[in-house]
Amino acid sequence: MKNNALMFLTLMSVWVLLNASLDPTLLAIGAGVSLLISFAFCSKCDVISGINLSPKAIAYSFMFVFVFIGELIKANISISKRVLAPSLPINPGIVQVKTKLKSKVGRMVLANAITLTPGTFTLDIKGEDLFIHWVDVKSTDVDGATKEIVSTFEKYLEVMYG
Amino acid sequence: MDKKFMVALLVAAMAVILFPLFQSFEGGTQLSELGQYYTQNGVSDTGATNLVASVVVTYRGLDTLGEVTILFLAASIISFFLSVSKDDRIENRTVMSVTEILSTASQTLVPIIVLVGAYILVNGHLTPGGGFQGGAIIASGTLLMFLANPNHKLNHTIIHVIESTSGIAFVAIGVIGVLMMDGGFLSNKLFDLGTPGEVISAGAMPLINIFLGLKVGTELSNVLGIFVESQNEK
Amino acid sequence: MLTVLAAILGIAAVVGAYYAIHNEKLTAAIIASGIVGMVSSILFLLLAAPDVAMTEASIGSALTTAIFFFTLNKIRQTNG
Amino acid sequence: MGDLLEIIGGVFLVLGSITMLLAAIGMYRMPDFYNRIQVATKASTLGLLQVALGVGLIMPGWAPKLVVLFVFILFTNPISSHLVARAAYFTKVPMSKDTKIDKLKESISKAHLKTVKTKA
Repeated sequence: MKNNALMFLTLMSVWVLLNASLDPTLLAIGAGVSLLISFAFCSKCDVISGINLSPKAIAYSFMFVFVFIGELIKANISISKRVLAPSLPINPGIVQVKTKLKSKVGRMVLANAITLTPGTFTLDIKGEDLFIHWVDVKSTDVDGATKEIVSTFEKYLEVMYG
Repeated sequence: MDKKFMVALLVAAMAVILFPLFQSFEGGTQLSELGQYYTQNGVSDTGATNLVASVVVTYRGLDTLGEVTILFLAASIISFFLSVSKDDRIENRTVMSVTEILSTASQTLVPIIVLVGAYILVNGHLTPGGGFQGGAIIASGTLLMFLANPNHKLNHTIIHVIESTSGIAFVAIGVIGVLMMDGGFLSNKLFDLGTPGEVISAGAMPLINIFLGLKVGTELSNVLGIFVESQNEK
Repeated sequence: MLTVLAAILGIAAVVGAYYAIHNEKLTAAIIASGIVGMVSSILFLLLAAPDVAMTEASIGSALTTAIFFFTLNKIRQTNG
Repeated sequence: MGDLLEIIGGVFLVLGSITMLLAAIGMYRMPDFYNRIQVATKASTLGLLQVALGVGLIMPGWAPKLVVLFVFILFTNPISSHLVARAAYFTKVPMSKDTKIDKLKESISKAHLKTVKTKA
């Protein structure tokens, strides 16, 4: 039930943003459609329930967004340096890292964040093991790679999704 | 005769035939008579700001009915040839496991894609879009559902009910237009035309768009479902 | 400018179609035909037909590609 | 005010295009598929976001729709690239000779193939 309610709220906000108006008729139609979809397509969904809605978690979400955007820009600067350097300094490899996150959403966000940040790319995920293609391998063992890649985001995501 | 030479000869002949046409082409400097009528009277006739939708749904509504019929026929033929009876299904199938990321993300993405489809349906008479477009987007949401879970069971009963109901409703609106109003088939003077640009306007057009979209969406989803299920045949 | 862009996209569509017909690998051919759908959807958008572009994008490049892949898989199953 | 917004929006559009150009150069220069998709994903995501931001500044009326687009791009782009790369790995697309280590190969097993009940 909580899942359906959260899904309804998400869909409703998407609807309002898409229409860009607060016309009561549109809102009523949107509410009907969102209600229908949230019950028809969300019978088993446990995605949104993983989100922690405490004030601390919300504050951490904002911090995460800023950290993430910073990392995204850094990623592009480093990758453009690599691409434009005549010698093409790459040192690729696939490493294994471990995450402490238990919820599925948390792991998904972590995998996406890793994909979009400097030189790392989530190739496969199996439970708590992530296999990451790294353009510039700095450490080949699990702990070292985990420290390099995962820990930047994990401390925020742990609070957000538990 | 060399085959390539024949092809080249054919292409050259086509070029010679088409060149005068190409040379005399002047681009669309002036609208045709019909186009002029639509652009001048479209909004006041139908109350819809999206002219394309008003042509598709109202002026040439009968053609749209034909298109929907063709789609229905295609879906029926596919389900006739490809549907797998319960006895023919294999017990167990070995498949590549779907990554956790996709199955998690699809739970939020599928509802949002379907919502966008609904948005395009509802606003079909105001902004670019309409029944076919919204239906196709809803069906692509179904496709994502199948990609995330290849063994998802589509509820065929509900889909058939929605499909038949919306099809009947679509034809019913058309027939009511003929019987009660002077507008002819699929007349949208069934309801008040309202102010162009508002959600509830353009007479019966939003309703027709929604039924059309539901029909197209469920039909395409059904086709996809049959294709996926036919993978499990012995 | 628009003409140049439209010409480039049209050439891309033709090349994609040629590739789709003449490729030995069926999977590559299917992907190429999906690319044709995508390119022509952008072309429709440039020619001021967003309605058609929307339909083409979802049907031409998503649904038909997927259905082709399902069919290919089925053919491979039945042929062993 | 409107002029200023338009100029900033234009700057973002140009930045986005440059990012995309870098993605294209990277696609050309990188040695194997996995490195290419790395460059393509990051640069195309940031490039698209910059272009969307630029459009939002030039056309403030479109801003709400662009917010949806933002979130959608951030969600779907990495996921689709992940899927493509994963499919490539399991269909054995070759890696460049420089690749130092492949931990996934060691752990790859029958766990990736699962048997599912298909009979209703």
